[in-house]
Amino acid sequence: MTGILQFFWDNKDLIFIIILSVYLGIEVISHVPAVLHTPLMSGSNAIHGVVIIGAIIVMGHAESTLSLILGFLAVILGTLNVVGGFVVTDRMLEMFKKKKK
Amino acid sequence: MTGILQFFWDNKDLIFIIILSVYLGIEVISHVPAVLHTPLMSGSNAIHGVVIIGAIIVMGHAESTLSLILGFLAVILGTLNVVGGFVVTDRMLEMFKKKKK
Amino acid sequence: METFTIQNSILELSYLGASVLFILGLKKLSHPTTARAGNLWAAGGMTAAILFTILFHEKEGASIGNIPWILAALAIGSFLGWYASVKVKMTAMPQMVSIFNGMGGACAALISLMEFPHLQTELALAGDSHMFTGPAVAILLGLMIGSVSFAGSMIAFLKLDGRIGDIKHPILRIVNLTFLVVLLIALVIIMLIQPVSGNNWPIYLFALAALIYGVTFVMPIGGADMPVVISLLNSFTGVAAAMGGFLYDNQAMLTGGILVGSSGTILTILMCNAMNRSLLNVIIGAFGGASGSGAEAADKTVKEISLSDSAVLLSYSQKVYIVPGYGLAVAQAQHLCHDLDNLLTDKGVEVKYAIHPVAGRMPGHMNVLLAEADVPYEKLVEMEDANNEMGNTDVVVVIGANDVVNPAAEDDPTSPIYGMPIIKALDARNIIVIKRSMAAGYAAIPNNLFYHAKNRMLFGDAKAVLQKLVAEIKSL
Amino acid sequence: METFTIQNSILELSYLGASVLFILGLKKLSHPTTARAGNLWAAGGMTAAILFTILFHEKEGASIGNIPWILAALAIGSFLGWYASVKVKMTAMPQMVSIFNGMGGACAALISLMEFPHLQTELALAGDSHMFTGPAVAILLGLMIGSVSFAGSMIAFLKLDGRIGDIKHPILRIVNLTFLVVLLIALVIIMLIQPVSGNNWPIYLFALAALIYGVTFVMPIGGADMPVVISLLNSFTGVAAAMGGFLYDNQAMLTGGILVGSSGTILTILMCNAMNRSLLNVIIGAFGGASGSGAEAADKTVKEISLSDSAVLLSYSQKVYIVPGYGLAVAQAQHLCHDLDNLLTDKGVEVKYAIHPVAGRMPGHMNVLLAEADVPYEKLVEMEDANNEMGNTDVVVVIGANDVVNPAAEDDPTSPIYGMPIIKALDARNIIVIKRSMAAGYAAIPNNLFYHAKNRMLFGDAKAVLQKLVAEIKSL
Ligand SMILES: NC(=O)c1ccc[n+]([C@@H]2O[C@H](COP(=O)([O-])OP(=O)(O)OC[C@H]3O[C@@H](n4cnc5c(N)ncnc54)[C@H](OP(=O)(O)O)[C@@H]3O)[C@@H](O)[C@H]2O)c1
Ligand SMILES: NC(=O)c1ccc[n+]([C@@H]2O[C@H](COP(=O)([O-])OP(=O)(O)OC[C@H]3O[C@@H](n4cnc5c(N)ncnc54)[C@H](OP(=O)(O)O)[C@@H]3O)[C@@H](O)[C@H]2O)c1
Repeated sequence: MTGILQFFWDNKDLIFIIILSVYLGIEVISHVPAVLHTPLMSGSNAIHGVVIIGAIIVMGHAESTLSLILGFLAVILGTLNVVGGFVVTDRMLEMFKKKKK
Repeated sequence: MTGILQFFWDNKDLIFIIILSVYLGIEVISHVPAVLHTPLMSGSNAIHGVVIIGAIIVMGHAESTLSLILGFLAVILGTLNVVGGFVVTDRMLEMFKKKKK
Repeated sequence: METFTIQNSILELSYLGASVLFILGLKKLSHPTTARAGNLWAAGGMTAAILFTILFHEKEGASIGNIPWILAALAIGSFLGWYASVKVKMTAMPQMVSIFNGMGGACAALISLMEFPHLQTELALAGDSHMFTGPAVAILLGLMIGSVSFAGSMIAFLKLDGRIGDIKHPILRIVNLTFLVVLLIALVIIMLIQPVSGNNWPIYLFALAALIYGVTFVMPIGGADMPVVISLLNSFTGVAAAMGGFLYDNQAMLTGGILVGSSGTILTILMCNAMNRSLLNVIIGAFGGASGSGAEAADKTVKEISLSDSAVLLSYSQKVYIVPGYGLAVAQAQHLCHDLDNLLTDKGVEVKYAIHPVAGRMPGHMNVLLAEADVPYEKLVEMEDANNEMGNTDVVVVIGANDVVNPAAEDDPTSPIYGMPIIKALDARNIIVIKRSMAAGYAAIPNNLFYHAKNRMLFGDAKAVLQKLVAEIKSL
Repeated sequence: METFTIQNSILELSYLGASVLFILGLKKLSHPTTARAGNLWAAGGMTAAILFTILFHEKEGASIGNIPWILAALAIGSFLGWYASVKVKMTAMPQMVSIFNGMGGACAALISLMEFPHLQTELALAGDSHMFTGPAVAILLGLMIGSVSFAGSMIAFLKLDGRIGDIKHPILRIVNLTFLVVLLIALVIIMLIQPVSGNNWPIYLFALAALIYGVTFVMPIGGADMPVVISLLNSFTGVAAAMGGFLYDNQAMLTGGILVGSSGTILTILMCNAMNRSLLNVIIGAFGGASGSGAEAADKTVKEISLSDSAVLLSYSQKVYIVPGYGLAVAQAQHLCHDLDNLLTDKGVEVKYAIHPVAGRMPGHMNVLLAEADVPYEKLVEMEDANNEMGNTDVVVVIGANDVVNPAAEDDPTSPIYGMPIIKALDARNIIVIKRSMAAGYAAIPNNLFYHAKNRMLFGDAKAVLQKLVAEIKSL
């Protein structure tokens, strides 16, 4: 119990930010029309590509060749996620461009 | 410039929480129908009565009689805001109770 | 920053819970079916935050003292608040909300007034040569915004209660702006003075100036716009509460205040949108004035209808729509309106009410007014639905409404209300308008509906006319 | 926790900006008119976060090294990602999204694999006797979720691309559950081992198990449900990215990941709702199967129509609605469909398309399909609007659609699709259904529309039938 309270105390701002973000994520997309489901999925797919920052950090501080190689791979994969995601979403949305609601 | 960056650094979590809260406040009520404008105003009016916590803290640590008296007054005012606000809102909403949307 | 203790952690947890309840409460408050629950959720969060503060708050190791006094204050405040809210007439709700809002502002200002000397001693002990610190900013802003909100709310209350009128004079706008600038300069100056200058007069003067600014800010705004102003002042008080949150590093105060600040601002804008106006337009207090089509009125003739003809027309109709407006509220004729409805219903006429969202002077005004007269909810039809049924309505009876049935909103692009949705009385077979004269309504523009071939005027005070009309129908 | 430097502060500021852009981008992405801008905003936030990380990130005073390599990796990834997205056929978009999602998952897993030994040495130096710490939880969860997401996405891709079929066996469900339990137990065990145990095989085994679980999780789910699964895996990857955010105390990763995690979950649920199913129902892979009205089919007769009769009927109509469905996409007959449309339009027939939101196998499938065949957007009418016009439509041509026109959704409460909105083909004067047989569609339930007196079947592959029909109309 004390452990949990201590953990909460140490991370209270972070926990609050997470709660707010979770709720905001829900609120923000809750009125999306069905026809945008696929582009929205694809766009948010690109956003989680932000994990690439972790890959860059690992690579930027890599000490062994092995971690340099793995990091290199990770950065490529992350970039694929980011760039591919945004470009594909843009292409999809181009299809809807004249649709007004 | 450094001063601002320092300030940002010291309060970054807080600033982020504020930004998220501002945005959440906007998102959460942005689909309210006109007929609920008055109860919503009244309900959020009650919520800012949370300032009463400050009054309680002041009073709880008051050293002079003057601050005790002023604190006493502040707590009464704050309670008026909170209790009155919620009760009035409830009464208003009772009026709409059979209205479905 | 306090250090970890179990108490502190539990307190923070309760604040987190309260913040979440505030958010969910606001969310629920904005949907008709869940609004009442939302209000309760927010109230639950508030209760928890207050309770846990009394139980667990610590400052430099000392827990909350003076508990009997605190409880006494809470009891007094609760009783007064509860009593006032239960006794107030439904139609006087906006006044009540304004008073409560003012109390919150005053509370925030008082806190700042008390914390200022504390901060002074603290900074003096630390040997600071000026007060330019985060807490000082929070205290001064809290004092300023709280005072403005308090004074402004009181004026709004007095106006709504009809105790003072509008004081419109171009010079007030300049006075206003000057005061605002002076306030901001004073804020900076106070922060530059030495912590312990001995006397506190600068801050008292500052508070006084803020109070005066609150008065001059609201004074020139039209009484009819008070609901919008109250909503704006409400969001001000939210910001003042958030300043307290900064000061005490208190999550509940911070989130609660910020939420109200931001949602209140949006709500204010939504209210203005519903009336087809901008916030600036409301504050400066200028509605369009004479519209382009004003001059035309002179050539046109208005047809009146007698009480007996009205009685006959209504009694032999199949379907009647009543369009209530501000005049009905002014005349306090809601009960008579319900009598008319009952009488006609007994004769087999289908009677319904077409409710425009901004009819009256506050959102939901007509709902509250008619609910007071026990009109069943099923009979209150929302604008869009009512408009769909207008085509097969025999008579539309417009009682003390004007702008909300003004066809200029649809066909005159130069009209200041152009684009506002209206109740399409013109689609019905006959129209009867009950009002005292040809005078304009809130938007101060002429209404061509009154000159339409389908329309008949029944002049007089709504209460008097309805009384006679009811008597006439009974005697048929 | 790093200490204040100007660089650090700028970096944090850029992360804050990126987070805000992600939020606003998501918001805009969910409105038709702003969706494209929203995508750009999010991309802008991402670019800023990456750029500022390279420029300003510091770890224990050391800034980012190996910059040429990093730039090379970024260039390679960008080129491949861009090339793949530009070349992919519109109808293969879901596969593409699935692959990209898998890449993100793999990236998260790789990061965890690399950070684990670092953490081991760190903790060993600090003399800890086990790995039970916050960072370890973040690393292991990131590894697990990332791997599941990677493996699952690859299977989803292969299924959508038609390279593997469904493997449905009740035993898979048990295998699945067992693996999940084993994974969670392994997670706890790994955290209890001593930091430097020398060899890393437990974590490799753990990663392997997670990969296998990803495969067995997606394997039994029907290929048609892949869009929903991809959305779910998408939100998994979001959570994996958020774990990275914990690990590096990185605001951008944290917010970006959490946002995708929560909005992705809601999106998944919304997608299920649009098909009138629950998420559990999709994952367990059971649609209603035979509905109550299945038996009735035997007694009823189906009327066919000849090609020449169809040609005449269509040519002499005033208004024709085409209802496209999954079969049109399978047959790749969208261009022929457009030819038919052009031909009829030239003859003065008004031709429009009624688009059901879940026609096909992914949301927006029909929009994308018809856009590919250059059908003008104005002709694509949304379900509700199309239904309003059905009453004065002469012929509805249903091409390869089935569930989306099944009247059971409206009149058979025992049907698994009861309550799903449908295109009300029955309201039109004549109906022609083009499909290969009487076989059921995605929901595997019979369709009484086919037996209705108004309806005529035109059996055959959509492409072949349309080809002949177009020829027939031309020769009229
Ligand atoms: N609901 C809100 O939130 C809100 C807030 C602020 C402003 N507004 C604005 O207020 C207006 C509301 O429209 P509305 O049609 O309800 O009212 P209105 O346009 O203000 O018209 C009210 C009419 O009632 C008549 N009247 C006044 N006292 C009367 C009495 N004792 N007996 C009979 N008639 C009487 C007046 O004409 P006579 O003088 O000839 O009798 C007047 O023309 C809109 O312009 C709206 O934008 C609304
Ligand atoms: N849009 C989404 O996001 C999504 C995702 C997953 C599932 N779903 C579900 O998918 C269904 C979509 O409904 P739908 O009406 O579009 O499709 P459907 O109900 O699956 O029916 C498609 C019909 O097309 C016919 N067909 C197949 N190949 C054909 C060909 N080559 N030529 C002519 N006809 C052919 C089939 O009949 P024959 O075999 O007799 O030819 C089949 O009955 C809904 O149940 C929806 O819930 C939608």
